[in-house]
Amino acid sequence: MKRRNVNFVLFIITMIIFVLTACSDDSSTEVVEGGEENKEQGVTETSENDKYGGTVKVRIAQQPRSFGFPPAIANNPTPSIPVALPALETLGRFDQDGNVQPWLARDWDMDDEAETVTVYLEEGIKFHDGTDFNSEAVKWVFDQIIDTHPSLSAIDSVEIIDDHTLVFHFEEYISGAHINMFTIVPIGSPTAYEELGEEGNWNHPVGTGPFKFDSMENNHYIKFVRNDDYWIDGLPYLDSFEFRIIPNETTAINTFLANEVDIALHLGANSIAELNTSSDILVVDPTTSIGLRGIGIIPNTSDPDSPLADIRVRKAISHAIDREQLAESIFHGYATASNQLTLPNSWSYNPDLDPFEYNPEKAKELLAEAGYPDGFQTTIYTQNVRSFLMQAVQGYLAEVGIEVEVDVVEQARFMSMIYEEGWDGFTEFIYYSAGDELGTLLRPFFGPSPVLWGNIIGIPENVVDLVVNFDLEMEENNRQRLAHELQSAVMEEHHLFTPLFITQEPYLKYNYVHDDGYYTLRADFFTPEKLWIDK
Amino acid sequence: MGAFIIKRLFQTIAVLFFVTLIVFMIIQILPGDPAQTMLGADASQEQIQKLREELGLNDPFIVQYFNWAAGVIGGDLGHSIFYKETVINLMSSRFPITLTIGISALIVTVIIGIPLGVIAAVNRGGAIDSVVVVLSNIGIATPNFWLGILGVYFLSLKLGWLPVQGYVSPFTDPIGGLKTIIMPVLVLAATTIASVMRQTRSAMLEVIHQDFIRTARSKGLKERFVIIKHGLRNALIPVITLLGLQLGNIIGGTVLIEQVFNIPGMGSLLVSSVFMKDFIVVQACVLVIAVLVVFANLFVDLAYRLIDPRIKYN
Amino acid sequence: MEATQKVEINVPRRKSEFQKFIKVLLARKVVVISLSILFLLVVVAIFAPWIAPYNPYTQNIANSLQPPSKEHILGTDQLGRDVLSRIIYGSRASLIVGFSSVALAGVIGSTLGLVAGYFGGILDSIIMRFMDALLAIPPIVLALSLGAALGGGLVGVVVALGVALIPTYARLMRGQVMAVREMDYIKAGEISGISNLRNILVHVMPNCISPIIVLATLNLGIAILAEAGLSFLGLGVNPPQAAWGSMVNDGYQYLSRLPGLSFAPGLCIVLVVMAFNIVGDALRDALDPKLRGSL
Amino acid sequence: MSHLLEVKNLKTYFKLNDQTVKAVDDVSYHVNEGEIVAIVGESGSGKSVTQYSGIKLIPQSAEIVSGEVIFEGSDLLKYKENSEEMRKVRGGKIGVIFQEPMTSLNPVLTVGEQIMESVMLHKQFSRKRAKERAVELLNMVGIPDAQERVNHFPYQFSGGMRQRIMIAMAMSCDPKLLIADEATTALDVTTQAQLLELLKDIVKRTNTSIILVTHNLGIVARYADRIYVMYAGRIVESGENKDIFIKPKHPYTIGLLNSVPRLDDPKDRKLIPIEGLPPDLANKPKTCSFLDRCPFKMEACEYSPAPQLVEVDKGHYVSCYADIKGNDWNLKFEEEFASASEQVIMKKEWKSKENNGVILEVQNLKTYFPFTKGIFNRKIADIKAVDDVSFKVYKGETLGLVGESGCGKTTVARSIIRMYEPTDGKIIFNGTDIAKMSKRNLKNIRKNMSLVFQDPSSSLDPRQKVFNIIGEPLIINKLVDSKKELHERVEELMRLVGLDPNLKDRVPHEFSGGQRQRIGIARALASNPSFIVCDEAISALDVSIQAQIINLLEELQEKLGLTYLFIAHDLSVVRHIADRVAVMYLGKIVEIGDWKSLYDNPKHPYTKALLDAVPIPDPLIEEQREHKVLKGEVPSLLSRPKGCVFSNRCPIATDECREMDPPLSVEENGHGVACIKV
Repeated sequence: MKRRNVNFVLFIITMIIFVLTACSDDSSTEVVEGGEENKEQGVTETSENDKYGGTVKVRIAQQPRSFGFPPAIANNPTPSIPVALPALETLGRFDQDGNVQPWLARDWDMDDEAETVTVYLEEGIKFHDGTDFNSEAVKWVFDQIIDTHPSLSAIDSVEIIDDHTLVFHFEEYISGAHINMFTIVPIGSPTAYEELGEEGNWNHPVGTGPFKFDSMENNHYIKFVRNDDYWIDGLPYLDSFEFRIIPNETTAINTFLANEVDIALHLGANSIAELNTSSDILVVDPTTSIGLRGIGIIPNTSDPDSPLADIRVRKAISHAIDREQLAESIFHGYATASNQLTLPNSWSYNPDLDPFEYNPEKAKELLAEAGYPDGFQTTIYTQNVRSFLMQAVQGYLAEVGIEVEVDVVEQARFMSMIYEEGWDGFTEFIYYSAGDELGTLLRPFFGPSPVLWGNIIGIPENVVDLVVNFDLEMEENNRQRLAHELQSAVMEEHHLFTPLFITQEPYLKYNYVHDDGYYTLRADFFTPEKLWIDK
Repeated sequence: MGAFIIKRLFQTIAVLFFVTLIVFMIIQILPGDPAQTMLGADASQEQIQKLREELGLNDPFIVQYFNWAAGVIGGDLGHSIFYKETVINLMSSRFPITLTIGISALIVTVIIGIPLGVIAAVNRGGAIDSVVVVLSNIGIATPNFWLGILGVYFLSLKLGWLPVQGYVSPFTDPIGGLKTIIMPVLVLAATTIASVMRQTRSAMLEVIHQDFIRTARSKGLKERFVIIKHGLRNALIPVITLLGLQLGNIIGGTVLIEQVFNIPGMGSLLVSSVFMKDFIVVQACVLVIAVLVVFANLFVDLAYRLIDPRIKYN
Repeated sequence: MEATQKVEINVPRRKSEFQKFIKVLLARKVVVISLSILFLLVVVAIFAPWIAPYNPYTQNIANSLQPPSKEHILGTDQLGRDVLSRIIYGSRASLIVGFSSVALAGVIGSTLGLVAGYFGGILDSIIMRFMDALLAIPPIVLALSLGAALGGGLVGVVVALGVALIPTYARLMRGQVMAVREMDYIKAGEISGISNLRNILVHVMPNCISPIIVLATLNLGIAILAEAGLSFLGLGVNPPQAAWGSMVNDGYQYLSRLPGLSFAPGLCIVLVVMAFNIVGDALRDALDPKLRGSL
Repeated sequence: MSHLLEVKNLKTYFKLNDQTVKAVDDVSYHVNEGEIVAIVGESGSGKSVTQYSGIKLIPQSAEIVSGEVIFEGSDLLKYKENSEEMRKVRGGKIGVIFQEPMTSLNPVLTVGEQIMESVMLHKQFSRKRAKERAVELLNMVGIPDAQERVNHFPYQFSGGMRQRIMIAMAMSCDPKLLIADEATTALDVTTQAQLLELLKDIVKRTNTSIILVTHNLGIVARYADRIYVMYAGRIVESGENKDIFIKPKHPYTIGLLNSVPRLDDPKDRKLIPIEGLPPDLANKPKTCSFLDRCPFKMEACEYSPAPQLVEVDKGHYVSCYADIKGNDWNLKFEEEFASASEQVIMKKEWKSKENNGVILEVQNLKTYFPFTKGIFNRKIADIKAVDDVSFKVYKGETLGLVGESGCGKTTVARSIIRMYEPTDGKIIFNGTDIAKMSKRNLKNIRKNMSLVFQDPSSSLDPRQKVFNIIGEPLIINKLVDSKKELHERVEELMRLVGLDPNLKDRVPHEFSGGQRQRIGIARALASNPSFIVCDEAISALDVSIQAQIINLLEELQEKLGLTYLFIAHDLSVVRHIADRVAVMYLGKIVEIGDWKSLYDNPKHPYTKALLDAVPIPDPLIEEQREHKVLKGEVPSLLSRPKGCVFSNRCPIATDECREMDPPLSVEENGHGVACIKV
């Protein structure tokens, strides 16, 4: 049991780290295709034949660790997955509601009792190297991964029933654990691996996808060409598909403006807001809520001498920050303010809690009550990408007399602070989950054996218990009750941190680009098989 | 001459030794465990230990250094954890790009900077001189990344003359390559042009007042002849020193310029490796850049000999 | 002994060295302007709290990205802070980074150069080869790797730039010391049996210092430029400290709408660096025209 | 007959910082064909600018205000600076030999190339022919192996050789006029003689005219036909050679002649310096510019405008009011001189100081420097700068050490005061051998010996006040107990050397060259030494100032009982000041003796050659002297000839000389010579 938990937690951490490292600005949410996209589609009717041809170039912010070797991709879904998916496909995909839908797997059965998942594969699919996509290939991929991959090691073994049927045996079976195996494990050709070796395969995907890998240059571009033998007839539409790796945001914007790329991902909200003026450019604003990327600030409450040990002080801080205004000005509306772990429209949101509205007067009162009428000094540790936000927070806290130093630290230092060293004052707090699963959300920080933040500050026992109970609970209503209790314990009873908002990840494309198949959840996904462009 | 080259090579080796030491030390003073940072947070203790072992991080500093240095001498710059490639492989595509841009910038610097400096010196106090002086002052004071940003904004976005970013080798696609390379090279060269212009101007002004220029004039030579044949050749000596020093600046400049124009050269490799904590690559990049500069300086020293026969080595 | 020489030669007091120096220094208008800019810079940096119309850290997010107006002459930034006030405070970062890194490099580099040049021998060889090696790593590259190692922030930037600038001082100082050591007045002291320490302090150092001052002045500009470059790469001073380099970078995204956001601090960099360079050149010419070309 | 060159009322002014410096102020002169004309004057008198004005080789800040320069009938001033016509004259018709052989040739071009470009331009020779011409010219000026050396770069030649190349270049297009601007000043006396003879020879053969610009009166007396004396931008006196030297009329000319020691002076002649400094040319008084320094000024001079040149004799012009007054002014001058001379203490009859006892004895001193080469700076040879030198210095005397540059005289001096570490030998000072003494022990000895340096500007710390400079030895050696004492002592020293103690807070730069040398002397005297090494202590000074310092040194010796080791290259000065003289050549003493027997009866061929080479500022004597010129050049210390070091240049050397290194054999009267032929 313990091991599983740790591994699962580690998976989440992995994701967090990649969010932390992402060169793009803070932000990003849930979603499949944005609403605007759908509207625009209705306007022009295009015949199927007009969709063929052309090349689409997509700006991404950083070179993925690997986009060819399935275990490496699964280990580092962000930013590997979106780059790998044009060539390597997964067994399933998320739909608009965040549910997993069949893809390479045409169907599956889940047996809670037996703790198994039986998977039925699509037939007649071939890898780019001409070998067959079958149970053996899938088993091979999973065998590579389950021993090393933290979250998938919940899978005990993979059993081949026939050429296109497999049974996954789970060691421990918790709610949502199967999602990963369907969505973040890309299936590559074992033959190609044998030929190329791990290093050769590393950045050379050989899969079943609509595009075949063509060429790449580290930190420059990754190019795919049309897979003429794609298993869905008539797809893809494009001749080729290219990623351009442009870390610098301003360069990226310029590149996009000069139409040297057609889609620009991973841009900061302010850049997007700035560019949201041209009629040629579409801002795709994902709005469906099926996952969370939350940002807050978390104090170190473990030192009893620190003012932050006083819950009144912590609440005062939450009252001192105008999160609505922040969301509007810093994120230009591409983030939604929230006073709890989830958004107000979520089932897990507890409507009975103090909204912690922006109220500096009240903040000052609380501070005075706690014995700090003149405020105090403290520090917020942040990383470069979020320094701007933390400066804004700093400004708000200054108004109620709390003098904050914003210390921008290197990622390595930041990691070591939240892992082991601890910190005085605040750090930025990033939380992340698929869906509104408070269990998966809070486990790494406030669960029974937390590895980040919580292991330094010490988490109240009732919070830990609630996290565990929530995780094991399968029944809907109970889950909502537990979620509300959890929100209440974390936010009202202990006020462990100050939530700011849940962010979205808008991106830019020109209006001649259609059906791009980009969506983000716990990771970004890019499924461009139906992508087409106006001539 | 032969003895000089050998002596100079020995000196170069001493310098290179210190270069490796410095480069190695930069990595050593990094806080935290490089293995942990490289592998990221998902790494297990075993993985970290394995990497530590692989990187020799458990050995004493001296042993680590000599192992690393021995590898470097044997042409093994290490293995990038992030890219899963040997560093040599990683660089093989980037080094030529940076070199192409750097050398082009150097050539542009020489072609533009020296003649303008000479013209300014000859017309001291005149209109051209004033323009050159003002331009060189501005050129030296302007951050090159800022100049690049302005260039992109006006030349690419507003006027659409040149591409915004990227790199196409001019050797495979002359026209496209030239288009991508022209702005980075000019921006990169701007500062060095300014310095070279200034240096040439002041060196020329100095040389013009030398006795031998008076001698040349006393022979009734044409003024142009006096300036070019007698003046410039002597003025070039300090200019070459400066060019040698500027080489380091040009290579340093590529770090910023490659960011601005998103060119996949050594500079962007270095920057991305710094941010990805791919220390092996950082180490290798700094080393290669330093070695390049060291050898460039060696070359400059040898070039002196061609221009100035007085330089008696030893 | 009695004084018997009957002629006591009275020299008309010539212009003192200092007066002459000032006269040469201020001969050109552009130098006077540059000095005024620098003077203004220092005044502004010191008296920033009294000069700045607003607190540079006071944000008014609702009022962000305002175009220039009467209230905010240069407009406001993303957090609604007054850009002019931030530029005024930004002069502090530039000056602190500039002066501290140059001071660090100057002290360490000059000392090393002094030791190498004065004592010579194997110590000299080792120090200078080490300096050559350091010099072989372009400052921005060294600062980048060191900065990454030390973490960003003011201290990291200062140390990184300081280290990167050391060799230029060491080289210059060594050359100066070696030249000065050959001067007869040093030998005169040595004949009298002067101690090394006294010789260094009384004779060698004072006669080597002026090119160092010139180099320091020129390096102030270089340091400010490098700080801007590091800011551009994301390794600059910590926010919310205002620094021109990071302001340029932050403001760039709004170039078309609010060019001042990025133009104004950029212009400040150019102006100040130019002023430092011009003053440095003028200092060099006034202190010792022979140095032209060697610096 | 029309003159080859006639300059009329030339005025060339410099504009410097809103000031107008009247460098050439209304100068007229002429040169005839085949004539050697000398322009004499001290530095800053405008003599060079005058020459360069005509061919417009003046700096940009200079402006020719008015005048005519008529050369072969046309006014050169009408030509534009870089016009075709002007360029034809330059190099083609007027050749110039500049002062500094080290900097006047382009270092990065071969000497052949530099000669050829001139020939190709003016004579339209092909490259091949030009090269032949270059070789021919190099042969003519006495460059050995010209065929090969035509491809060498200037740095591969010695100073003397470079000056020969300059001559070849100037002569390359057969000019009508040669301007030699201090062409031999930077050279050693024997080389100087070689070159001047060469020039004279050329004039004779080609009928070229020469303008000899110099400050050296001896050269003028020996070579010039006519002389123009310049002072402060004007010509103050002109005339035939003999008129100027035998019947000088202008007080400045007279002053110059009186301030310079001559090889044929009586030993007791007191040098009479010209006091004061030349006027600032930017603020030149309207009156006679020599007024402030003139010992013969009359009341009328104070308010009269500057005097014009007036012909006082046939072809002898002087600008002085004393002249206009008529009377027997020449006689009057002589009287004035006599009374002026009485004011200074007459030097006593010379007497040998050998009985005073030895203060310093140098035995077999060797100072070698390693010559390194190759990768590891391997020492491959010794540079024997001083090779087995022995001599004694007696208390209270002045031992002169003479020789040409590179002969090792300075190394001897510096080895004695242990600035250089002697390789071998003994240096016995007051009975103690200090050659190997530790630095610590040396400190006590050093109080008793000090050094006066050659260059007064580099030997004084520019950042220190005079007080600190003079006081430093006192502080280091703890010779004073209090601040007050220190001040008193420094002031005393300043008075002693003739400086106003009120100036003690000034820095060296605020003093003139002569005054700076006084500061240097005061510093040398501070620790109250008995023995002072004067290392070329007067060579960097203008002649009129030299006399002041020589007089000061003599007075101090008298007063303080000092012993001097006086190192100099000027044989006349050494003869004037020294009791005994040692002559060095290539690291060895070739001859030593008391001044009288050495100068009157030189034995070593080198000493003889040296003395022959020194010109005497008296045309009558010069006329009678035989001008024997020493051949060849001083070899490098690394390629020292076998046997006698002088054997390869010696006119009387035989094979024997080339095998055996002659010892210094000393006769009873102390006159020693290292030559087997005498």
